[in-house]
Amino acid sequence: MTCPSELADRLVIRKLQSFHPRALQAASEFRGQLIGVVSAALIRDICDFLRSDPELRFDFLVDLTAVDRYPVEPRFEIVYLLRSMKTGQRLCLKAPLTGKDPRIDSLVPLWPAADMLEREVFDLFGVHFTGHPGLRRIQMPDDWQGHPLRKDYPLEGDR
Amino acid sequence: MPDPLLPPPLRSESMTLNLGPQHPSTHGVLRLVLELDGETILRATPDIGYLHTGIEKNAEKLFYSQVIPLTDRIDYVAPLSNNLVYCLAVEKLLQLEVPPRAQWIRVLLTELTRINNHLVWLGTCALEIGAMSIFLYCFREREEILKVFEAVSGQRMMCSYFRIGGLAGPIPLDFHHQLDLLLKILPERFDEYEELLSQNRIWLGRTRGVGVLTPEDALAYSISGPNLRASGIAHDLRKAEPYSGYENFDFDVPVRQEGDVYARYLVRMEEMRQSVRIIHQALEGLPEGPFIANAPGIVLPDRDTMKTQMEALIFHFKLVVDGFAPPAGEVYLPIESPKGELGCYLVSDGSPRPWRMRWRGPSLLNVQVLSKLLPGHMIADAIAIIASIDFVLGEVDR
Amino acid sequence: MTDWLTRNAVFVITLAKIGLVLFVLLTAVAYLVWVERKLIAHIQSRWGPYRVGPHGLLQPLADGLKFLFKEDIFFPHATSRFVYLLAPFLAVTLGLMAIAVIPFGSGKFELLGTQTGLYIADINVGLLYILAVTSLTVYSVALAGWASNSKYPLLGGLRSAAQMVSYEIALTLSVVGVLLLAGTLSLRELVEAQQGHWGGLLPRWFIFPQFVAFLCFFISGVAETQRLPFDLPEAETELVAGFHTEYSSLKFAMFFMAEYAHMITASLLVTLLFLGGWLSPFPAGEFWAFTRYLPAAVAAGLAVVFLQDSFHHQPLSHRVLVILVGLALAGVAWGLFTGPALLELVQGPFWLLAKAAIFLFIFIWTRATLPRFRYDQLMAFGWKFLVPLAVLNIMVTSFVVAWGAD
Amino acid sequence: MIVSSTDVLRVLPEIVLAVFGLLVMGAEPFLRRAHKGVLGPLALVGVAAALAATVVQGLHPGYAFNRLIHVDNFGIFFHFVLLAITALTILASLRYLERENINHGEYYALLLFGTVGMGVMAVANELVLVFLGLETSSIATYVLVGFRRTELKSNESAMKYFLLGSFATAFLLYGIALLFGATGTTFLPDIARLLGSQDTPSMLALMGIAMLFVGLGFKVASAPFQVWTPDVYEGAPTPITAFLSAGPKAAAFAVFLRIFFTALEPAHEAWFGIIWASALLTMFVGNLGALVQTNIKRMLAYSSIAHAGYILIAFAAANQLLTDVADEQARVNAMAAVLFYLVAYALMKLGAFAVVAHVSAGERNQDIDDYAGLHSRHPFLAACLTIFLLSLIGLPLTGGFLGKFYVFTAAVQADLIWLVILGVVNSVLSVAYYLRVVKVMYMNEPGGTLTVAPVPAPLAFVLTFAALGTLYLGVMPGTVFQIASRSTLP
Amino acid sequence: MTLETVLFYVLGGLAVLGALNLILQRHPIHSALSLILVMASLAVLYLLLGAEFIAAVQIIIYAGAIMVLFVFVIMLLNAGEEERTNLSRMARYVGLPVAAVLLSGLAYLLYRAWPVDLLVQPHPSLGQTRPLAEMLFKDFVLPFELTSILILIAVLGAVVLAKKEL
Amino acid sequence: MVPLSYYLVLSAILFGLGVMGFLLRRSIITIFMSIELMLNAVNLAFVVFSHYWTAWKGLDSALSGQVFVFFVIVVAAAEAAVGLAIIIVVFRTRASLNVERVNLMKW
Repeated sequence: MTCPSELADRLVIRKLQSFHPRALQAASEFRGQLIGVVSAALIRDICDFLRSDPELRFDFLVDLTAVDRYPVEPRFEIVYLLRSMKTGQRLCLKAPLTGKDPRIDSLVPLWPAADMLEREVFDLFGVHFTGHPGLRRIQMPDDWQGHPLRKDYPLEGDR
Repeated sequence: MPDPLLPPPLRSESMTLNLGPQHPSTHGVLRLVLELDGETILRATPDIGYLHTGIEKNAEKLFYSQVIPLTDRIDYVAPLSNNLVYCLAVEKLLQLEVPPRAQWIRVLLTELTRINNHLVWLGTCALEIGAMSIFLYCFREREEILKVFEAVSGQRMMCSYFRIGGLAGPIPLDFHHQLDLLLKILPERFDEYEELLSQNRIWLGRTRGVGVLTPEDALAYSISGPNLRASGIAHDLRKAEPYSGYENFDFDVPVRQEGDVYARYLVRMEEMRQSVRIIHQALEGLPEGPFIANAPGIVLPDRDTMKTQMEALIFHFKLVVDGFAPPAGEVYLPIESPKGELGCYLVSDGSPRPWRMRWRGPSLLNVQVLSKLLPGHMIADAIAIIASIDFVLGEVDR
Repeated sequence: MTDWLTRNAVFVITLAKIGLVLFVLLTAVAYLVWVERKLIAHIQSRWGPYRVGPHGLLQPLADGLKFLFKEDIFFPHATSRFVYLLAPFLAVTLGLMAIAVIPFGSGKFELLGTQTGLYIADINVGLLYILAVTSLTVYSVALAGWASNSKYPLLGGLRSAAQMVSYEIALTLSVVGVLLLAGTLSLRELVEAQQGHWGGLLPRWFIFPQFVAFLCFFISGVAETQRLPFDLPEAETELVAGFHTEYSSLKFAMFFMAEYAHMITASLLVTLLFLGGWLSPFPAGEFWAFTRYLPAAVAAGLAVVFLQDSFHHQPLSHRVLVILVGLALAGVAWGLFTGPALLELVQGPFWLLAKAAIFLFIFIWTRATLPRFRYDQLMAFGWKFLVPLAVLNIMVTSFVVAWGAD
Repeated sequence: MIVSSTDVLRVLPEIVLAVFGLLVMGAEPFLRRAHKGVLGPLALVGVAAALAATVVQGLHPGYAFNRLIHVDNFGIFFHFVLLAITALTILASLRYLERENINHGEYYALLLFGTVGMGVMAVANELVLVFLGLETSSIATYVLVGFRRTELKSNESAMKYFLLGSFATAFLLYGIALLFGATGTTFLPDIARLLGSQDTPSMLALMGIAMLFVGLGFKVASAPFQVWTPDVYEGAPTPITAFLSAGPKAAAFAVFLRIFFTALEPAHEAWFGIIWASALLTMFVGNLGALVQTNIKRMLAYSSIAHAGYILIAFAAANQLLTDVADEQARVNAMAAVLFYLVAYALMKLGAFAVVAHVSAGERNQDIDDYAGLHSRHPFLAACLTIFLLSLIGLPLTGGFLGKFYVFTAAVQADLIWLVILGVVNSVLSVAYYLRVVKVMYMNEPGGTLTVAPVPAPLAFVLTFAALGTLYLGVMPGTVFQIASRSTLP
Repeated sequence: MTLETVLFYVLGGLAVLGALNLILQRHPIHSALSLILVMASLAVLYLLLGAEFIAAVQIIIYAGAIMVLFVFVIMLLNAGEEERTNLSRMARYVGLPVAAVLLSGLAYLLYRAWPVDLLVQPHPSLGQTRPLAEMLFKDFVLPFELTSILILIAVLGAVVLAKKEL
Repeated sequence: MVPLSYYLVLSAILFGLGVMGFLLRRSIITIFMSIELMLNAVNLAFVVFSHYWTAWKGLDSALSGQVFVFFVIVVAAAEAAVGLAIIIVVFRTRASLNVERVNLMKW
C-alpha cells in the first residue's frame, strides 16, 4: 500500500491496517481531508468495523456517491463520506471499481440511509449494489437507457 | 410480534393511494405510494425524480465560476446557503482567503436565508394542518426578507450574490436601516405565530407524539439539521465545524428531546430567534474592508481597474475565456443549511471545469426517512409529518 | 284573474314566498362567499377581491358566470352516471329545502285576503323536519365520493358519512334540553317560549339556561356543515378536494352553494333555538322604544357609508354603482322611518338576521384561525366529549324541569 | 307514578340479568387477558341471582306496567326453565371459549341480554313487548352464532340465521299489524275480547294469524320454516347450538302458547288445521332429514326439528280440546304435556350438545364416524351421550319417553289418533339414526383423530345434571308434571 | 281530484317503482337509493295519514341513519354488481309462484277487507307529538327501556363482529 | 281523499315486492334491503290501522300503532347494525357478497 509516512501513525490508518491487511490500499490527505482508498470487496466489513469500533465510531454516513474516472481503469470510485458523531472526525473512503460490470456490496444493512443514495449511484453511474433491497432507477424514468453521470454519456444532444 | 393467544385478526384488503406527484401538500412533485388499511398507513414508498434537472452533470461542462447560478436553483427556498457552500468548497480547493467583511455579510445573509426558509416551512406546515392564516402571515414576513435580498443582489429569490473569494458587489447604502427595521418586527411576529400555535389545543393534538424520530433512527437515516436536533442530538455544524467565521458569533443551538412534529416546530421557531441574534451581532460588528478577495486570476477585477490597467484586462480576458484551474484533488465541504448538513463534494482534475460536483443535500435524506416515519400513522398525520420534515424537491432531485 | 287569485290564495302566496326566499337565499349564499373572502383576507392582512365592482362587490356575479361557462369535465369515469349527477343535485336541493320551515318573524300580514306570516310553512314538527332534511345531506357527499370512482373522493366520502352521522347524534341530543324547556317541536313556539326578560333586562333566551347545549349544538353544527376545523371530508391538503375532487363547473358550484346554504341554515337555527330568534334583545317599555328604529338606523348608516365611499372610487362605473346602492339604502331607511307598519314587519327579520350574522362571522373567523383536526381526533371529540356532554345536559335539564313541575 | 314498586318486582329477574350483563360488559375492557376467566362465573352469579329474583317475582303474580306484563305461573315456569338453560350453557361454555380462543366477556353479556329478551317473552301480555323480547333474544343470538368470526362456517351460519330470522320477523310483524288492524289493540286479552265479540273472525284477523304462524313457526323451527336450523346449528359455536336448541325455542313456544291460547283463543278453529299439518310435516322433515346426516351437529339439528313436531302434536291436541269445554282437565294435561316435554327436551338436547361441544373441538370430530370408540377412550362421555340419545328416542326410564307418553296421551284424548300413529312411526324411524351413534361409540375401534381432553369440572357438572335430570324425569315424572299442570294458561 | 289524492297516487307510484327498482337493479348502490326513495315517499304518505312524528322519524332514522349505514358498507366493501346466477330451483319453481299467489291474494283480500268509503280524515289527536310521547313514556315505558338493552346488544354485537382485532 | 284500503294495498304490494326481492336476489346486502322494504310495508300498515282506529273509531289508544312503528324502526336500526357487521365479516373472510358463494354447508 502507498501511504505517506506522516499519515501512517493516524489512529484510523492503524486501525484499518490491523483490521485487515488488504483493507487499505492507499491513503492521502488533501486540504485537511483524510482519504483512504479501500478494497471494494471488503467495503461492508470495513464500514461495519469503522462504525462499531469504540474509539472511531464513524456512525454517520454523510454521503455515498461515485466518481467516473473514464477512460482510466479502474474506472469508478465509490466515495463514502463518514463522520464520527463522537469525535467529530471526517473520513473519506474510496473504493475503486472496474468499468466492466461494476458491483459492490450494499451498505443498506448498516445504514438505511444508504438506500436511496445507492439507488442514485446505480441510476446515474450504473454501479450495481449487491444485497440492496430494491435497486431501481430513482431519478431517471424506469425505462431510461444509459447512465447519465458517466463520462461517456454525452452532455448535449440526443443520445 | 402478534400475541399467539389472540385470535387471528380479520383480513382486510389494503388500498394503495398515490399521494402526488400532483397533490396540494407534497411541496412540489414528490410522489408517495401509500399502502393503506382504512386510513392507517401500512407502508410508504417515496418516489422521486420528477424534478430531475441534471445540475450535477451540467456543472461538469461549466467553469467553476459559472456554476454559482446553478446552485441557486437547487434549494430554491434557501438559495444563498447553496451559493455559500459552493463558494466555500471552491475556496477550500484553491486555499483562498476571504476578507472578513465578506465573511460577515455571508453569515448575515445566510442567517436571513435561514429565517426565510423556516418561515416558508412554518407557513406551509401550518397550512397543511389547516391553519390558513399563519401561512399568509409567514409569507408576509418572508416578503420583507426577500426585499432585502433584492436590494442586495437585485434578485428576490435566485440571488447568486456570493462569488468565489467574496461577494458579487458591495452592500447597498441603506442596508443597515433596512435590516434594523426588519429585525425589530421579526421577533414580534415570531411571538404572534407562537401565540396562535404553541398552546393551541388542536395544534398540540395534531403535532405532539406524531412522527416521532428516535435519535438512533435519525443517525441511521443520516438526518441532520433541525430534524436531528429535535430528536435530542445537539449537532450543529456552525458550532462543531465552524466555517465562514461562525466561531466569532454567540448563539445557542436549540435542542428538543421528543423528536415529534411539535419538537421540530419548536426547534425551528427557536432557530429563527437565534438567527436574529446572529444577524444583530453581524450587523453591529461588521468589519470594514474589501468585499472580495484580491486574487488576480481567480477573482474578476472590478470594471474600473479592468478599463484602466492592462494586466487587469488580461486577467479578465483569461478568466472569461479559460476560467481558472484549481489544483487536482478533491474536497468535501459541509455547512449547516436551514434544512441540515449541506455538503459540496468537488473533484478537480486540474482543468478549469470541475470533474465532478456532488451535491449532498439534506432533502433527499429527509424524504427517505418518510418511509420510516409514516407507517402506523393516519393520512392526516402523514401530511403533518411530510410538512414538518422540511425538504425541497429541487434539492431532492437536483 | 283576481278572482282566481283570491280563490287559490294560499297556493299562490306559498309559491310566491318560496320564490322570494329562494331568491334571497341564493343571493345571500353568493354574497356570503364574498363576505367570507373579504373577511378572511382582512384577517390575513390582504385585500381580498377588489377588481370586479367596487370592493369586489360584483365578484359573486363573476364567479357565478365563471362556473357557468367553465368547461365541464363530464363523467370522468364515474361508476354510475346517475349517481354522479344525483349527488350535487341532492346537495343543493336539501341545502335549500331546510329553509322552508324557518320562521322569520312573528309579524302577520294580509295578502289577497288571506292572513299569512313570515314563513313558508309553519308545521308542528318543524325542528324534526330540519333534522330530517339535514340527516339526508350525508348522501350527497357519500354518493359523490363513491360515484367519482377515485380514491381521494372515496376517502372523503367515507369520512364525511362517518362524521356527519356521528355529529348528528350530538346535534340532536343537544336540542333535547331546549325541547324540555319549551315543550314543543314547532320552531315558532320555540321562539315564543323565549319571550320576556329576567329581571326586566336579561332576555329569556335559552342560551343562558342551556349554554352547554348551545355549545354542543353550535360545534356540531360546524361539524355538520364540514367547515374548518372539521372540514376533513374535503381537507384540501390531505384529500385534494375530498368528495368533490372529480367535480367541475356547475356541478362543483352546486356543492359550493350547498355548503353555504347549510351555513346559513345552521346560523338561523342556532338563533331560533338559543338566541330568541326574531325577538329583540331589548325589553319592552317606553324607555327602550327607540330601539325599534334600529333597522332604519342601520339602513341609513349603510347608505351614508356607500355614498361617502363614492368619493374614493376612480372608475365611473364603480362610482355610479356605489351611489345607486347608497340611494337605494337611503330609500329603504326613509321608508322605514316613515312607515310604522313596514318598520313593524321588519323588526323580526332584522333581529333574526342580525343574530345569525354573528354566527356566520364565527363560522368564518374559525376558518381563518384554527388548524384542522385529525380524523380520529374528530371522532373522539364527537363521541367522547360532545355526546356525553349533551347527555349530561339532558339529564340535568330533565331533573330541573321535573323538580320544577312537582 | 309511571312505575310502581310492584311493577319493578314483577320484572325483577330481567332487571337482575340486565344489571349483571352490564357488569360483565363493563368489566371486560378493564380485565387483562389472563383474568377474563372471572367473567363467566360472574355471569353465572347473575343467573343465580335472577333465579332468586324469579322466586320473588313468583310471590307477586299479576299485571304490571299497565298490563304489558302478566306474571302468572306459566311465566314463572318458563322463567325457571330459561334461566336453568342459560346457567347450563354458561357452564358448558367456560372452558370451550378458552379452547376456541374466543374468550371475551361480550359472549356472556350477550347471553345474559338474550336471556332478558326471552324472559320478557315468557311474561309478555302485549304484542309490542312480545316483538321486542323476541328481537332482543334474536339479535343477541345472531351475534353469538357468529362469534367464531374468523371461522367460515360460523359467519356463514350467522348470516343465514340473520337473514332468515329477519325475514321471519317481517312476517311476524305483518301478522301483528293485521291483528292490530282487526282489533285496534295490541294487548292479548283485549284482542281475545274483540275477536270473541265477532261471530267469525274477520279476514284481517285470519291473515294476521297466518302471518303470525309463519313468524313464530320460524322461531320454533317447525316445517316448512325449518330450513335454517341445520346450517345454523352446525356453524354456531357448539354451546350456543345447545343454547339455541333449548332456550330460544322454549321462549318461542311460550309466546306461541300465550298468543294462541290467550289472544287467538276465540279463533282457535281457524288455526287448528295449520298446527296439525305443521306438526306432521315437521316430524317427517326432521326425522327423514336426520337419517341421511353424517355430521353429528346436523343430525342433532334435524332431531330437534323432529322434536318440535312432537311438541306441536300436544299443541294441536290442546287446541282441539278447547272446543270441548267440559274436558277441562284433559286440556290442562295437554298443555302440561307441552311444558313437560320442553323441560325434558331441553335437558337431553343441552346434554347431547354439551358432549359434542367437548368432543368436537374446533373443526375436528364433526362426523358421527369420528365418535368411533368413544366408549373406550372416555366412558363417562359415552355413557352420558348414550343416555341423552336414548331419551331422544323415547325409550322408557328416560324423560323423553314420558314426554312422548304425555303428548300422545293428550292427542288420544283429543281424538287425534292418526297423528299419534304417525308420531309413533316417526319415533321408530328415529331409532335408526340415534342408535347408529351409540353403536359407533361402543362397537367401533377408535380412530386416530379421537383425542379428547379430560372433562373439565363445570362440564362434568352440566353432563351429570342433565343425565340425572333426564333419568329423574323418566323415573319420577310426577312432581314436574304436577308443576307443569299448575303452570298452564287458564 | 284533490291535492291529497294526487299526492297519494304520485307517492304510492313512486314507492312501488322504487321497490321494483330495488329488486331489479343489479348494483347495490342503486338498490339502496331506490329504497331511500321508497322510504321518503312513505314518509310523505305518513304525513298525509296524520303521523307527523313517525314521518320525521322515518326520515331521520330510517333514511338518515340506517340507509346511510347501508351505503357506507357498500362503499366500504366496494361491492360491485351482483353476479348473474341462476336461481336455485327451489326458489324458482316453488318459492316465487307461491309468494306471488299468496301476496296478490293478500293484496286483494286487504282491498276487500274494508269498505271503500273509509277515507283518510283528520282527527285532533293525530299529528300531535304530545299524545304519542305520553303513550310512549307512560304506557309503553317498559318496551322503551327494553329497546335500550336491544341497542346495547346491537352495539356490542357490531363491535364484537366487525372489529379488526379483539 | 283516498280510501284507507288503498294504503293497505300499497302496503301489501310493497311487502310482496320485498318478499320477491328476498327470494330473487343473490347479493346479501340487497337481500337485507329487501327485508327493510318489508319492514317499511309493515310500518305503513301500522300507520294506516292506527289512523283508522283513531280517526274513524275514536279509539285514542290506537295511537299505539304509531308507537309500534317507532319500535319497529328502532329494532330495524339495531338489526342493521348487527346485520351489516355480519355482512362485513362474511365479506372479509370470503371476499364475496353472493349468497351462493357463501355456502359451505348444504341445506
